[in-house]
Amino acid sequence: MTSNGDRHEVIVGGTGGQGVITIGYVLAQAAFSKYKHVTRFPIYMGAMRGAAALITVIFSNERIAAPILSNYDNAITMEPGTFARFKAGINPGGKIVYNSSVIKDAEKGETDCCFYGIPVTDLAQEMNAPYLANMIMLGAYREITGVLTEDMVKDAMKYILTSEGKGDRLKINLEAYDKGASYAKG
Amino acid sequence: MTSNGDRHEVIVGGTGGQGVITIGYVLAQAAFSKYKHVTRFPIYMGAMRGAAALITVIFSNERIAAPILSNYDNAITMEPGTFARFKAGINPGGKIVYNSSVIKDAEKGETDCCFYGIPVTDLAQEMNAPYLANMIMLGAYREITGVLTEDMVKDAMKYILTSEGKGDRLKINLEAYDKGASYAKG
Amino acid sequence: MAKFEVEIKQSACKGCGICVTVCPSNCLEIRESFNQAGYYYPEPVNMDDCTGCGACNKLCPDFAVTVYKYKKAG
Amino acid sequence: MAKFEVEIKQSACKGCGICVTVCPSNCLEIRESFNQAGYYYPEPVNMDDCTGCGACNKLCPDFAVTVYKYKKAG
Amino acid sequence: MSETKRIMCTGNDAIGHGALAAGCKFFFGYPITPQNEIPAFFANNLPKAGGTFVQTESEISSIQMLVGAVAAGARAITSTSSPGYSLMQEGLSGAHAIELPCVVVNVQRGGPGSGSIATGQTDYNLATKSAGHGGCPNVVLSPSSVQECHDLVQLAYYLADKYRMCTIVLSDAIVGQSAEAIEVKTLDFGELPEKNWAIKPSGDNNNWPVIMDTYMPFTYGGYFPRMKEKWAKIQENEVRVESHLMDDADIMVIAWGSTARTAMEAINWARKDGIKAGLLRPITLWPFPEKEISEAGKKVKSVLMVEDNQGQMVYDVERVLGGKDKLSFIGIEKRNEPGGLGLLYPAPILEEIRRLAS
Amino acid sequence: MSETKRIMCTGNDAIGHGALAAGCKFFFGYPITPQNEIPAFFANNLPKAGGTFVQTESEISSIQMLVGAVAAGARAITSTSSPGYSLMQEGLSGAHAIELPCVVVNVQRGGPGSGSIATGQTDYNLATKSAGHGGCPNVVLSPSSVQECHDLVQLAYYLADKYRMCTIVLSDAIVGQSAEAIEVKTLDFGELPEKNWAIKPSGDNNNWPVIMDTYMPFTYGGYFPRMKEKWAKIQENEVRVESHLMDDADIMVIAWGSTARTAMEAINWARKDGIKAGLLRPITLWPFPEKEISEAGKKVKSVLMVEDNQGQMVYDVERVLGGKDKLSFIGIEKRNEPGGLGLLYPAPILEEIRRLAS
Amino acid sequence: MNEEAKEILHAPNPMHQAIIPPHFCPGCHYGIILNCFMEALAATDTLGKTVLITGIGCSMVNMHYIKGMSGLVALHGRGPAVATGMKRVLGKDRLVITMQGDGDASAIGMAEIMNAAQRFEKLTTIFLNNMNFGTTGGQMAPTTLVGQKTATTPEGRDCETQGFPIHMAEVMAQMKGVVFSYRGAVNSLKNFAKTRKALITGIENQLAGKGYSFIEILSACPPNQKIKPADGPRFVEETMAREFPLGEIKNTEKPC
Amino acid sequence: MNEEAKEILHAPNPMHQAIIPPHFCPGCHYGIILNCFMEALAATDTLGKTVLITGIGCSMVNMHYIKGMSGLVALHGRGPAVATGMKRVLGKDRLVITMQGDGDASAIGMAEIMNAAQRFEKLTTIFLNNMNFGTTGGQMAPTTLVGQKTATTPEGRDCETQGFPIHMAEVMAQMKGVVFSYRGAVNSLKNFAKTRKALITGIENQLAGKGYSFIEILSACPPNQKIKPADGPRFVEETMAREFPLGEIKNTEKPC
Ligand SMILES: Cc1ncc(C[n+]2csc(CCOP(=O)(O)OP(=O)(O)O)c2C)c(N)n1
Ligand SMILES: Cc1ncc(C[n+]2csc(CCOP(=O)(O)OP(=O)(O)O)c2C)c(N)n1
Ligand code: SF4
Ligand code: SF4
Ligand code: SF4
Ligand code: SF4
Ligand code: SF4
Ligand code: SF4
Ligand SMILES: [Mg+2]
Ligand SMILES: [Mg+2]
Repeated sequence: MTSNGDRHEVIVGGTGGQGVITIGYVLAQAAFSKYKHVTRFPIYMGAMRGAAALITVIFSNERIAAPILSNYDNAITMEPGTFARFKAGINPGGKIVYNSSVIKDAEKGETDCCFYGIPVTDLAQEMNAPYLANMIMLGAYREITGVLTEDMVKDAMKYILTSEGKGDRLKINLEAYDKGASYAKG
Repeated sequence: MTSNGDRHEVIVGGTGGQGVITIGYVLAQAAFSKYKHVTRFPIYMGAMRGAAALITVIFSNERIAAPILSNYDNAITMEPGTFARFKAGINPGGKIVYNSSVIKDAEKGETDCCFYGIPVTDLAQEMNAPYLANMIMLGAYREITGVLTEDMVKDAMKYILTSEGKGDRLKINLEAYDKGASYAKG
Repeated sequence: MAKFEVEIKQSACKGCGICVTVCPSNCLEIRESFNQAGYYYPEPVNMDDCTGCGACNKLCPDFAVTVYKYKKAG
Repeated sequence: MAKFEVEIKQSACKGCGICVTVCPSNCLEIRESFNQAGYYYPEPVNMDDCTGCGACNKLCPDFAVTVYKYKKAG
Repeated sequence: MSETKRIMCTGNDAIGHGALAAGCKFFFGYPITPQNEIPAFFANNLPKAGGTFVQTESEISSIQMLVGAVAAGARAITSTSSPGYSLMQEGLSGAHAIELPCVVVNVQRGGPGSGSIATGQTDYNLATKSAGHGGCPNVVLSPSSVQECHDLVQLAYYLADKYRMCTIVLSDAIVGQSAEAIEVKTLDFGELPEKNWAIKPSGDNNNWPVIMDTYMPFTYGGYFPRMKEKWAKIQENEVRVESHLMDDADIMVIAWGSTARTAMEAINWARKDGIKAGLLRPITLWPFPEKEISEAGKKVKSVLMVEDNQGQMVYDVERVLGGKDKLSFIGIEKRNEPGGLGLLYPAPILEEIRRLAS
Repeated sequence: MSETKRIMCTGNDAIGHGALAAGCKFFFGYPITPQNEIPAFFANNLPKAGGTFVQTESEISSIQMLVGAVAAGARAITSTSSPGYSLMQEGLSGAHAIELPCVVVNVQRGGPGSGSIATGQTDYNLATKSAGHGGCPNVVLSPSSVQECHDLVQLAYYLADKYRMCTIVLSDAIVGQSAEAIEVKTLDFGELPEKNWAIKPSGDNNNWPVIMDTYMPFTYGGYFPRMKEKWAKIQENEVRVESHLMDDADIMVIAWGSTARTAMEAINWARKDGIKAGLLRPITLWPFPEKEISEAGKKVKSVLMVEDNQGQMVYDVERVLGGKDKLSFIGIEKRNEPGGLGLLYPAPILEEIRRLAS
Repeated sequence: MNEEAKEILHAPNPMHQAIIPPHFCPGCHYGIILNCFMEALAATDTLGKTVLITGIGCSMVNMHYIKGMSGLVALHGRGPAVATGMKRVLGKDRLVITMQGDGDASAIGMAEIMNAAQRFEKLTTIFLNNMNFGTTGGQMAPTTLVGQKTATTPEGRDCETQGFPIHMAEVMAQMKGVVFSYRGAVNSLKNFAKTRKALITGIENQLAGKGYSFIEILSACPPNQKIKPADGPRFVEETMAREFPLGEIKNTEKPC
Repeated sequence: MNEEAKEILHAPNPMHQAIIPPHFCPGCHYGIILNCFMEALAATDTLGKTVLITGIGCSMVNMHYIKGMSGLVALHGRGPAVATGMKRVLGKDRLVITMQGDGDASAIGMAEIMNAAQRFEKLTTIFLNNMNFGTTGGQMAPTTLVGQKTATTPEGRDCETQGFPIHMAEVMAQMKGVVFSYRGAVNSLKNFAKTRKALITGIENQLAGKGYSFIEILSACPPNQKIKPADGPRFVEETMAREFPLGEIKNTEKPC
C-alpha cells in the first residue's frame, strides 16, 4: 500500500562517491517550493568513499510523521547493495528505479512493485563524465514518477549545485538530467 | 537524661589555636585501649586560626549510633562562644568543664547540669606556656569525670603528641596534665 | 632497459597521486583506469628511468605499491 | 630623635614577623604581647633609626601597619 | 527579526536560526559530530549579526566561557554532543550554584564512551536527573522536528531568563541532521525581568561591585529552599506535551525527540489497521509531565514506552503510573542493525503496537 | 594480610587500609577536601607496599590513569569529592563502554558548584542514575562508618572484578573525617575469574594483540543486551541493606551513609519514648533495595526519608512505594545552621519521628 | 610626642576592605600580593573598569577584599575560560583579570590558560606560585621543587617518578599571543615595586588590546613550605628565586 | 620480462594489516606516517612490547592497522593520562606510545600532555599536525595557520580574534621532563627517513628510561587543507614547514 494523497516518499542509495545525497537534496529543494512539508534525512554508513550512503526524502501537504521509514513508496538505487536493501523495504505497488549498468540481473522475485532499469553509468560514460550518473538518474526518476515538474527540479538543481560550489558545472548537469529524462521517455 | 551503661560522650570546643582537637584525640586514643567502640569527629568552623573548632568523642562497649550529637553528656569549653553553644546542648545532669579564666560569669541559668570552672589560661600562664592550657584542661576533666584512668590518658598523650611531632614537649605536657588534675582535686 | 618494476595494487589504491608526485624520475602517471571504488590509479609509464629508490612504495599512504628489481641474468 | 612613627593595628596582626624581617633598620621586634586571637604582634623598638621607607607597611600581608611622619615644627 | 521567513534547513541550522532570532550574540563551542553544523552556522552568521563566535579548546571551556558571558548578562549559547555534555557537568553544577540562565544544546549521539556518531537518546538520565554533582535539575526541552529546534531554543532562552535556570535543548542526530521546511521568526513568550544581577565592573554599576561566588560560604539555608520553590513553580507552569490521537486511544505510546516521530509513523499505520493507538510526547523532559501521563495512563489499556536507548524515561513513567502493570518498553535493541550505525525504524514499533492490540 | 589488626583511624584512612588489604597497588588522584587524607595515605603507604602513587593534574586525568591501569589488569583506585566526581563523568562513561572494573571513591562535600567542604549527600543522583552520558548505572556502595569504609572498598573490588563494572564508594565528609576503632583485615568474598581480557603487549600474550576501543564500531546489538543481563544479575544478587529495629516498627526511617547513623541516634531516642521507629539503610544505592523497601513499606504506618540533600533518594523510594501516601522527607534544610558548615543533627529527625508518631 | 604634629606617610591600602580581614595564614605573601595588585589598580585608575576572576585556591575570595571590585569565583582551573567569555562580552575598554594559583593554572587548568593564550585573548593573568596546593593542605603542585616535602611527597618530590617543577612564565612566553611574561616577587620593597610595575604593564597591555599578559609572582606559604612566617622573604629570595628566576621573560610588540 | 627473474625490492610494509584497508581520505599522510611508525617498530624490534594509545581523531583506529599491535582508544585528549596509568603498570621494559592529533593534544588534551611531561613520564608521543580537526570535518585547530580557511574560520583564521598557531614541539621542549622533541614530515623520502630516525630515538629513549619524547609530524589533509591529494607533499614543504620548521628542537641527556 503506497501513501495517500499528495504525499511522496523516496529513498535514494548508493556508495559515497556516487552523488546520491545530491539527488535527495535536489528533490527536497524542488518540493520545498510546492509542498508545505518537506523532510530529508541522510545516512552515511561510513566515513570512507565507497561506503554506502542513503537519503530519504518525503514531501506532503499533510504533516510528515517520521523522517526515517521502514517502508517507502519509491526508491532510487545506484548499485547492488542498496538495491537489495530497498527491494526488501519497498511498499507493494511502489517503484524502484535502478542503475541497470551495474545491477544486471534485477532479481524482481516476488516483490509486488515496479522496476525501472536505467543504465546511468553507461549513459554517463557516453557523456565522458562518470560523475554525472546521478543527475541522469534524477531526470529519469522524475520522468518515471511524474513527481514535481521538470522546471522545479531544474531550478532546484541550480540552487543546490551552486550552494555546493559546482555552479560552473551546472550546464552539463542539466544536460545529464535531460539525457536521463529522455532515456526514460524511451 | 545522660547515657546509660558505660557510654561516655563529650564535646570539646574552643578557637582553632587552643588545642581542643588534641584533647579529643587524646581522649579517643585513651578510650581505644579499653572500649570496643570509639568515635571522634572534628568540626572546623573556618580555615583561620581564631575560628571555632569542635570535636565530639564518644566511647562505649555498645554500638555507637551517630558520631555527631545534638545533645551530649559532657562538654569541655575553652572560650565563651562554644560555652554558650554547649550550654544549650548539654543533657540534663551533664557536666560542663569550662575555662574560667576567660568565661567569667558562667550564666548557669536554668540549665540542669553541673558546671566546673577551671582557670586553665591562668594556670598555663603560671607555667609560662599558654599553649599548655589544653592539657591542663584534660587533666582536670579526667579528674572531674573519673572517666578512663590517668595512666590510659597519659599513654594516649604520649601516642598522640608523638604522632603530631611534639614528642619533645611530652614532659611539660604531662606536667600540665598533672597541674589540671590537682587543681580539680582541689 | 628497465631494471625495476613497480606494481600497483589497484584495489587498495585511492588515486591520490602521491607516488606520481614523489617519483624523482617521473615513472608513474595517472591515466584513464579506475578501480571499483572509482579511484583512478597510477600506471608505470617510464620505467627505464626508475632507480628503484622506493619513494613510491614508502610514501604510498595505502600500502599499494611494490617495487621489484630484476635479477641480473646468471 | 625619631622622625617617624609606626603603628601596628594589633587586632589585624597575625604576628608573622615579616615587618620585623624586612625593616632595613631593625626598628621592630616581636615581644611578649599577644592579641585576642593569640598572635604576638610586633612593637616599635628602635624608632630613631626608622627611615620611613614603608617596607613594614607595604609588606604587611594583613594591612596592619601605618607609618607616620612627624611634621617639622612650625 | 519579527517577519517570518520560510526556509529549508537542518535541525542543527535551525538551532542557529532560532538562537539568532532570540537575540543570541555569543557562541562558544567545540567541534563534535553530529552537531558540527551548529558551530559552522554561528561561525558564518554571528559575525555578520554583530556577534562573536569563539571556538573553544574543549567542552569544559565551552561551558565556562558561557558562564562568563551569561554572568555578564549576555544571551549566549554552546552546543555539543553526548561526550562533550558529560564534560560540562561540573560547569553546569557551578552555573546552578550561581543561578545562571545558561542555554546548552546537546545533539545526542549514542553513548556510553565515544559511542556511535549515528544517533541516540542515551543522555536522558544525565540531562534530567542532575546537573553534575548537587542534584539540581536542568530544564530540558526535547525537539522532535526541525521547526521545533528553532522554536524550542527560543523557549529555552525565555525559560532560562525567566527562572534564572540552566536550560538544555536535548536534540539528537536524527533531528539535527534532518532538513525540513520551517518558518523562521522571533517568538514572543512575554516580558522578562531585567538582569540586574549581572556582573559589571563597579564603575558601570554606580560604583557597586557585583560578585558571584561558586564557593563558600554556600548558604544551604537559603539556597535549597529557594530552589525548591523555583523548581515547584516550573513544574507547575512549564510542562509541555504533544498529544496525537490520544482522545480515543487504548494504547498510549510515550516517546520523545526523533523517536516520537518514528512512533507517530507507526501509530498512523496502526490506525489504518483500526488499532486505537495514540502518542503522548513529552516536550519538557524536566519538568516531567507527571500529571499528563498519570491521567492519560488511567484511561488507556496499555502504555508503550519507546526510546532509542536501553530504557531511561521508562523509569520515570513507571513511577508516575505507580507500577509496571500496563507498561511495556522497546528501545535501542530494536535497531535495524547491531552496529553503531543502526537506527530505530517504525516497523518494530508497529509490530509491538500490534502485539499489544491483540 | 589475612591477620586482623585493630586500629583507630579516619574513614578516609580506612579506605586506604581497605584498598591495601584488597591488593590495590596503584593510586591516581588529585587533592580535594574532604578526602585529602586518602591521597596522603597512599603517598605514605603505597611505595612501602611496592605500589605506585601518582598525583594527577585533575580528576579527568585521575579517571583516565585509572582506566589505563585497570585496562592493564591492575587493582587500582582513585578518590575525589563531588566537583571532581562531576569531572569524571566522561571518563566513567568511557570505562563502562569497555567494561572496566574501576573503583572510584567519592567522599561527598555539598554541591552544587564548589559548594561546601563540610559534608553533603548531594551526589546521589549523579552517582546512581548515570555514569555520564549513556545511562549506564554504576554499582554504588554507601559506607556509614569507618569500619564500613574499610569493608566496602574491598567489596567494591570484588563486585567490580566479578561483573567487570565500575563501582563507586560513595562516602561523605562525616564518614571520611570521623575516626573510629576498626579491624583491618583482608576480606574474602570468593573466587574471581581471571582477567584474561586485560591489555598486554602482544609479545606478552602469545603474540595476540588486545585492543580496547571506546569508539566505533559500537555494537549496540551486543552491548546493551549484555549489560541488561549483567545489571539484572547484580540487581538480583547484590542488594545489601541494614535493618535496625525494623521488626516491630511502625515508622520506617530510610537513610544512607552518615545520615543513617544520625537517624539511628534519633531512632534510639525515639524508642526511649516508646515510639516504634526503625531504620532501613541501603548499603547498595545501586542496585537499589526495591524489594526490601517495598516489603517493609507495606508493614509500617509511615516512612520517613532522611538525606543530607534536597531529596534525591526520596524519588526512588516513592517509585518503589507506589506513591507518596505514607512518605515524608526531611533533608538539608534542617541543618543546624544556614551556612555551608552546618550539619544535619539527630534532633530534627527525632522531632519529625515524634510528629509522625503523634 | 605631639599627636597633632604627625601626618600619615604610609597608610594601609585604602582599597582594602578592612572589615573583612584576609583569611590567609600568618606570613602568607598573598596579602602582600593583594596590596601590590591594588596599588597597580590605583596607579592605572582601573578599579571601576575591572572584573576579577579567581580560580579555586587561597586567593579565590580576593575580590571580597578589594573595595568596589566586581568578580566571579570560577571553578578550579577554569578562570581563563570564564574570563574569555566575560571579556568578549564586556569589550576592549573593560579589564578582565584572572588570579590563579599554581595548581589552578598549571595542573587542572593548563588547557584553559594555554589556549586562552593561543587564541590571543586580551587578558591579564596573575599566577601565584607558592610551590604547592595551599588550600587543600599543602600537596605537591607542578611547581614543587625536586626534594620538597609536601603532603603527597612525604619523602620529598622524587624527580624520577614525580618530575620537575614547571616554569610557567617561560612556557607561556612560548605562546605568540603572550606579549608580556614576567616573574616577580613581593619579598622586598624592591621586588614589590618591580612586580607592581609588571602588573601595571599587564593592565595597560589589556586596555591597549596588545595581547595576553602573564605575571607570575612567587609567594611564601609558611605552613606548607614548612618555614617560619618571618623567614618567608628570605625563602623566596634564596630558595624559590633560585629555581624560578625573577625578571622579565618576554615583552614584545603586538604580534599582529 | 621474466617473472622469475625479479625479486622484491620494496614491499608494502608486512606489518600492515592488509585485510583492513586504512579509512584515510585519498592523499592523507596518516597512512605514510603509519608506515614510518611501523618501520621504526621493526627497526627496534619492539612491536611485541608495545601498547599504542590513540586519541580521538583520524588516527584513532591505527592499532587495528598494525598486525599484532595491542592498544586502547582513549577518550578525546586523554591519551597521555591513560598511557601514564598503563605504563606505570606495565613497567619500564614495555613501550607505551600515544598517537594524537593536533586538536586532541593541543586543544582538549593540553593539560594531560603538559602534565605528563611535567611528571617526567617515560612515554613517547607522536603528534599529528594537520592544522585542523580532520575527523569532525575540518574545523580550526590550535595549529591552524593565520588566514587558513576552515569550517569554523570561513574567512580564514583571523589572528586578532582567533590567535596564532601553536608550536607544540617548541612548547613541549620547554618542559624539563621532555628529553627529545622533534618535528618531522613524511612528504619526501628524505623526511620520511629522518622522521623514522626520530621515532626510533623516541622508542629507545623510553626503553632506556630517559624521559618523555615528543615527535610532531606534519601531515597533509587534502580535503580540509583544500588541496589536491597529489599536492600534499609540496604543501607540507612550502606551506606547513614554513610555519612549523622541521628538525630537532631538543635532545638532552636525562635530566636526573
Ligand atoms: C575540580 C576540583 N578539584 C579539586 C578541588 C580542590 N582544590 C581546591 S583549591 C585546590 C588547589 C589549590 O592550589 P593552588 O591553585 O596552587 O592555590 P593555592 O591554594 O596554593 O593558592 C584544589 C585542588 C576543587 N575545588 N575542584
Ligand atoms: C569530548 C569530545 N569532544 C569532541 C569530540 C569530537 N571529536 C572527535 S575527533 C576531534 C578532533 C580531531 O582533531 P585532531 O585531534 O586534530 O585529529 P585529526 O582528526 O585531525 O587527525 C573531535 C573534536 C569527541 N570525540 N569527544
Ligand atoms: S622506485 Fe623510485 S624511481 Fe622507481 S617508480 Fe618508484 S619512486 Fe619512481
Ligand atoms: S600513492 Fe598509493 S594510493 Fe596514491 S595513487 Fe599512488 S598507489 Fe595509489
Ligand atoms: S618604615 Fe621602614 S625603616 Fe621604618 S619601621 Fe618600617 S620598615 Fe623599618
Ligand atoms: S607584617 Fe603585619 S601581620 Fe606580620 S607581624 Fe608585622 S604587623 Fe603583624
Ligand atoms: S595555605 Fe599558603 S597560600 Fe594558603 S593562605 Fe596559607 S600561607 Fe597562604
Ligand atoms: S580528514 Fe584529513 S586527517 Fe582525516 S583521514 Fe582525511 S585527510 Fe586524513
Ligand atoms: Mg599554590
Ligand atoms: Mg588534526
